[in-house]
Amino acid sequence: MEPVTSKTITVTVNGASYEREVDARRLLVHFIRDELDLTGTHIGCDTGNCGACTVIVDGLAVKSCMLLAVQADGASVETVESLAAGGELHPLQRSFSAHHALQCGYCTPGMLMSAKHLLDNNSEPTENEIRRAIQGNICRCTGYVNIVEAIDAAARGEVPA
Amino acid sequence: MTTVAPDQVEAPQKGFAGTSIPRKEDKRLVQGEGVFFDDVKRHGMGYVHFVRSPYAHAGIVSIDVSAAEAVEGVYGTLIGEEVAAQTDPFFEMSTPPGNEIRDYALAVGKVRFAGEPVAAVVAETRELARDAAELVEVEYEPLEPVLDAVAAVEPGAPILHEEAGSNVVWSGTFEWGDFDEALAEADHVVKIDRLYFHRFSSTPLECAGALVEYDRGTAQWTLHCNHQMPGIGIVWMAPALRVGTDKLRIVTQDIGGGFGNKITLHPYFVALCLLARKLNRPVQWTEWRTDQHTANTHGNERTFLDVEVPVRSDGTMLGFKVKAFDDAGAFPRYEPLGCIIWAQVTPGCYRWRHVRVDFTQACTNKSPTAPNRGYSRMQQLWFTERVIDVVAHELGLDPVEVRKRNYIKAEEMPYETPNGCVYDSGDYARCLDIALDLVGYDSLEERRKEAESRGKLLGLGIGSTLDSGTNNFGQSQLLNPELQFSGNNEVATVRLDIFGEIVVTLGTTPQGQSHETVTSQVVADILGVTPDDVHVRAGHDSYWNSHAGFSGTYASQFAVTGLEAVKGATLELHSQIRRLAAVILGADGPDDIVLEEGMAKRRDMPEAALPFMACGAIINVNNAGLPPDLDDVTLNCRYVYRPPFQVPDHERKFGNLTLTYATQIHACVVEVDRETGVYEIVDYAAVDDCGTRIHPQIVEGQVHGATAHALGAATFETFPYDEDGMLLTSNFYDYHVPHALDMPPLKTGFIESPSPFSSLGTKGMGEGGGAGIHAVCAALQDALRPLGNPIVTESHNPYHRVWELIQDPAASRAGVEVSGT
Amino acid sequence: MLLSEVGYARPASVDEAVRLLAENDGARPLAGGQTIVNVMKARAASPDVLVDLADLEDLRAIAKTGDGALELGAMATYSQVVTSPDVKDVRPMLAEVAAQIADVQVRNRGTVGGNICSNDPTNHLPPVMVAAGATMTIAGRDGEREVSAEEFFLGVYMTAVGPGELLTKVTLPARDGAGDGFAAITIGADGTCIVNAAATVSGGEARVALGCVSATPVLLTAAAEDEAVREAVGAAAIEPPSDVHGSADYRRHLAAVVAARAVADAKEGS
Amino acid sequence: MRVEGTRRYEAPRERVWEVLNDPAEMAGLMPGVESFEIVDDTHWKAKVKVPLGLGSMKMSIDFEETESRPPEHASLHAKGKGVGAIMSMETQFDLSEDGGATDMRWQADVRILGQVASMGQRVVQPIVNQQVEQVLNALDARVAAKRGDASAAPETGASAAEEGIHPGSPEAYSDDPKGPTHSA
Repeated sequence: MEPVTSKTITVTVNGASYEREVDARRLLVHFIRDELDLTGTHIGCDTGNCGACTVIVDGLAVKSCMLLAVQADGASVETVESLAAGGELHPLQRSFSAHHALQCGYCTPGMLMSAKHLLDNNSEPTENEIRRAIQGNICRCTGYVNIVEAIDAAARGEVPA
Repeated sequence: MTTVAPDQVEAPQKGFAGTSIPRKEDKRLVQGEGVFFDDVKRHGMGYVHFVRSPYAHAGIVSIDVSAAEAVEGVYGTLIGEEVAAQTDPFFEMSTPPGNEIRDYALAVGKVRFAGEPVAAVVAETRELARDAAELVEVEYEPLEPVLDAVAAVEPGAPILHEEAGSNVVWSGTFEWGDFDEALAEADHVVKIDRLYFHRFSSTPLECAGALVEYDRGTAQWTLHCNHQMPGIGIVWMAPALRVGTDKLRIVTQDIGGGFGNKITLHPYFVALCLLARKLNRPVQWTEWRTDQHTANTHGNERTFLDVEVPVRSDGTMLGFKVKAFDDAGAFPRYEPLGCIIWAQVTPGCYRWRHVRVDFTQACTNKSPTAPNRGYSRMQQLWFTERVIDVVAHELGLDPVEVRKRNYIKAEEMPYETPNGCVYDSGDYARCLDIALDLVGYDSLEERRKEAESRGKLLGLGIGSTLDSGTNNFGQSQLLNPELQFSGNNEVATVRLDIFGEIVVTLGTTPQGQSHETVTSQVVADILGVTPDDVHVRAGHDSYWNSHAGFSGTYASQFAVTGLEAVKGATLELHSQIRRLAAVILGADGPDDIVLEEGMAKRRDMPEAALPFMACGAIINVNNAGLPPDLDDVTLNCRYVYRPPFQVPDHERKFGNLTLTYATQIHACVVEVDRETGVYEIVDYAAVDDCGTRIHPQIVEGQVHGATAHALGAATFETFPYDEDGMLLTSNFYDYHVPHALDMPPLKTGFIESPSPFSSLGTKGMGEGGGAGIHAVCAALQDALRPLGNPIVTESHNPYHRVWELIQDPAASRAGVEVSGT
Repeated sequence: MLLSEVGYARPASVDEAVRLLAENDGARPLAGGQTIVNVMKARAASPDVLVDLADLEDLRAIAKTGDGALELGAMATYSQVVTSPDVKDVRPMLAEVAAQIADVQVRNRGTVGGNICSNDPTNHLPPVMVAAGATMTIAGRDGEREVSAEEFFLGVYMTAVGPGELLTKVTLPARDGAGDGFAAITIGADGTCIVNAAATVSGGEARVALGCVSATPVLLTAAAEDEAVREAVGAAAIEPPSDVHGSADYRRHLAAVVAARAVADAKEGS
Repeated sequence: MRVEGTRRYEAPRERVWEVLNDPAEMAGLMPGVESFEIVDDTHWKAKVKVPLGLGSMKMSIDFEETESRPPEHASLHAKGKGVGAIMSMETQFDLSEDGGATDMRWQADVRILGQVASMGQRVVQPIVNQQVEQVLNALDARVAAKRGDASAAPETGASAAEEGIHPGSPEAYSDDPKGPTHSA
């Protein structure tokens, strides 16, 4: 097996399997946005700090700008588009809206995926645990106040229908 | 987070306005279904990568794009020579020498800041465009850079713009009241030799960019972009491109934050227009974070020298004198407007009558500046707050008492400032009391002792700010009497469509300010429907014919300009529906018709009702036989709101520069580790008064965000350059913005002092005036008092700066002097 | 963003990985990628070939050995370290430090091996490994060799791992009653370190490794007392870099402070 | 940024000078030289692939010998271009005899411009120190090799001239990576 500069990968995204030929240098986030046209996943920096591109890969929240698409070969990826699959908004999505946890909405998809990763692993997070869970997601609009409240309310099941 | 409502709040007006209804924008945004510029694709589009200067200042000897163009998959390139041949320089607003500056879409002849675009390459993929950009050979002749505004105007300084012959963009003096008389009256004069407000920006999470299409048949460009001020954007771009404004169609939907940083994108966008036309294909440019930090826009950096403050022994301050040097960066792209916009808040929140300001703005070899949340007023407000705290500190007065003594009082509203601005309403002292209650001011001394016992120094600081909204662009004439700008305007169109849909289009370009939601509240209340019945188009499209010269979202004005336009258009529709219904229902006249539950009903017999659907159908598709006096009824109503402004007095530099003044008073409690200078904000309160609140939750969200920006700027966010003019914080590692763990517990309060100058009682808000910066500076100065009384003279105070104040308090005190004691 | 063209291979065994690294000029291992992918985005430095270690499951193991030492596979992620019972048992401080690195997403991908092999001066783990007296196991074509942490770190982004070699394992000795401590001054809560220090205290003696003040961790030993530690830092005559987050003087001052705090932390932990 | 230091070579001054004054030899001292071309007596060009731990940085460098006083002094100007980086270096050295040995006093003013300068502020200086250190070590090796004392040459038996020294290879370093180098 010798190094290649492009290869065919198979990735499951939001339950659907995709087979594509990709350059080894292509970042997962560009594969998701430009090749699968799932534009809910955003890009806010070029150094892996902002978390706008956060997706869940094989159950773990990761920054899709810090992975090559070829590294996701054989993996299962969840993006923000998976949250309301079936038309029903996810409790976190309803809670973000109810608590005004988003203004421009650009960081929101990544923020939601980090929050989902938290609640998938910790059903009763403390405020500090919530803040630590979104430490890797920058929001320039809200000061995080309402985001923390929204995640807390969602964790406690106190979300309007 | 705690929120206190004051004892007696004016009762919110009935209906949907005043209630926090669910946001219309959220459903798409929480599902990742918003449409941001980078989400838009076109068949055959090429990706643009800019070749940028590694030098802060250098001549361009040659540019060779042949190797780049030879790469397979590369569609073409653009260089400065082509730009200079095909476009005219962007118009400059200043007087000589500033207006001699020639600013183009790409560097022509020389580069003036590191990161300045010198060429552009278009290719099949993003990666390939960058590969090819690396093959563009540019030969430079390095020149000495000048990196400080004060140094830039000294004789012998390197000149950025030879055609101007000077680095001065604009300079002038402002004299209001009688400062010499004030000096004579004073018991003390406090002198501060230097205060410095640093360079930073609110760095919206979505960077700039656009997809630009050129239609050869109509010679028309369409820009799918995130420009936040399209009205003025087009005014900059069209003449440069030598076309009429109608040839530029600007389309935005969702914008990932702006904060002013997306107002001066015209140089990049003109380059994209030229490429789309040259290559006859859609071109797409996405700015990356490093590009944005190095070469988009920064907030204005300002140095205040030779400050003098005449004070009476009772702590009454009579005014101030200062020499201000503002750093515009390499090109004055929105400047020199910052040279006058500060004057909207000349005396801050204070009753200072005697002011002398010598203001100079200069170019330096750094990124150009542009409006940044709190634009130019924030710098002035920081200055006034520093003055208050330094004077109180030096004269041994209580900062709270001094503020209350010098604040403009509620009963004095509306209050005319020394330069003719009219503060519409407000109660600063009451806001301060609420803020102090929230942070437990009464127990402050006990908490100091308790902190001391843990080796920590505790301090309290206050930040009093104004958020002046709805510009009178006539203020530009105080910089250059020749400029033909004055007043302001905004547009809304409200239509009742075939099936009874109420459709609203706005001229604004929201970036998170919830215009769809707030608009629907106002329309619903007037037409007697629910916000769900009101369809507000997302974003901006100049094809909607729903914009005017000053359209956009900037400078805290939607709650006035935007909503007044919405209200005006909706009232007109209201009247047309009633006129139509009166005829159809055989009523005596429009006054006999009421609108409720989506129907026009006869006042005297409510069962005689015409559903909006019928109204829409009749006018649009079933209009035979309508009486001639309904000829002007279209149910499609466009209204342009113009604030009641006069052109200011050029001679006295006097007049009303803004319509409304929201207030934010913040209180901050810090604990400083004396061993390291590391400090923590342990308690924080922000009290807001933006008049009547249409959507309290949204207002509060703006307060949170403005506070976070200010705290970030006060502690970690700065754009410093090394001696070669290289930016040292070009990404989010070194430019640390607040993360979730960095934000202190935030308490908020509010009062509502309705504006007498807006029909809804609203005031523009959201910028916050940088209150957090002022409060942190004051809190640090208060905390460090026991360690030799250091004076905080800079707006940016990272740990190492605080440690330096602790190490050498005398150095910070050297520039402060009190006479007459 | 937008990386240069690069070769990619995903070997199934350490031997194959070592072969690929040896046979391809400019080949670099790709572990979690949380550093190298960023460097490639900037295109400042570009490897020609990435050897993705993702399939080398053995390298993900965290285990306690018979003699009570802690073995960390080079591919063990920070998140694994944070939650590992063996880490909590043998070197609990390591879990606490790992939990402070960057953020959840980075901890889910970033690896122990990547952290110490990149040896960015602001990284958390190099000082920890030096203070704890860890041993690095390096695989090459001629088998494995072991290098002590003290000799492992050679410069910024440079370690004893040579061409055609691969770090496979990090071994921390049993504590034997020693206490571990860590202290840092960071840019924002849990942000990038301005100065950090790790300490291991045993029998009243402290081994302190300072981070961020030199190209490699600076090791010093002193009596585990506040004054003695501060004096030892002074005696080390470090020449820290100056940058936007702190002058050399500030870092020099902080070095003594965090060293003393790390030792105090270690004494609590012992 | 200014880096300077002194170094002692167990060889007569002429031999050290020979190495330092021969462009090809000089080129051999630099890490990762891929191609080298002598333009004239005082000008030469090199394409280098500076090995950094995480990958290598490609640069094309133009050299100009600005002063040469055999056998004790020479100064050199170098200007390099790489992706996102411009390097400019003024360097000079003075050789003095001390018995059979030679003391070299050297200094270099290095300026890095471009994105790399913006991003790598805290690491650029140590990296420059490391590169200088490699050059000095390689010089050691060459001087020793000329003495025909193979044992003092790098274990690989290869001089930096042929391959460049891999940053990861221990022989590229003294135990203290900063060696005699200190910065002002």
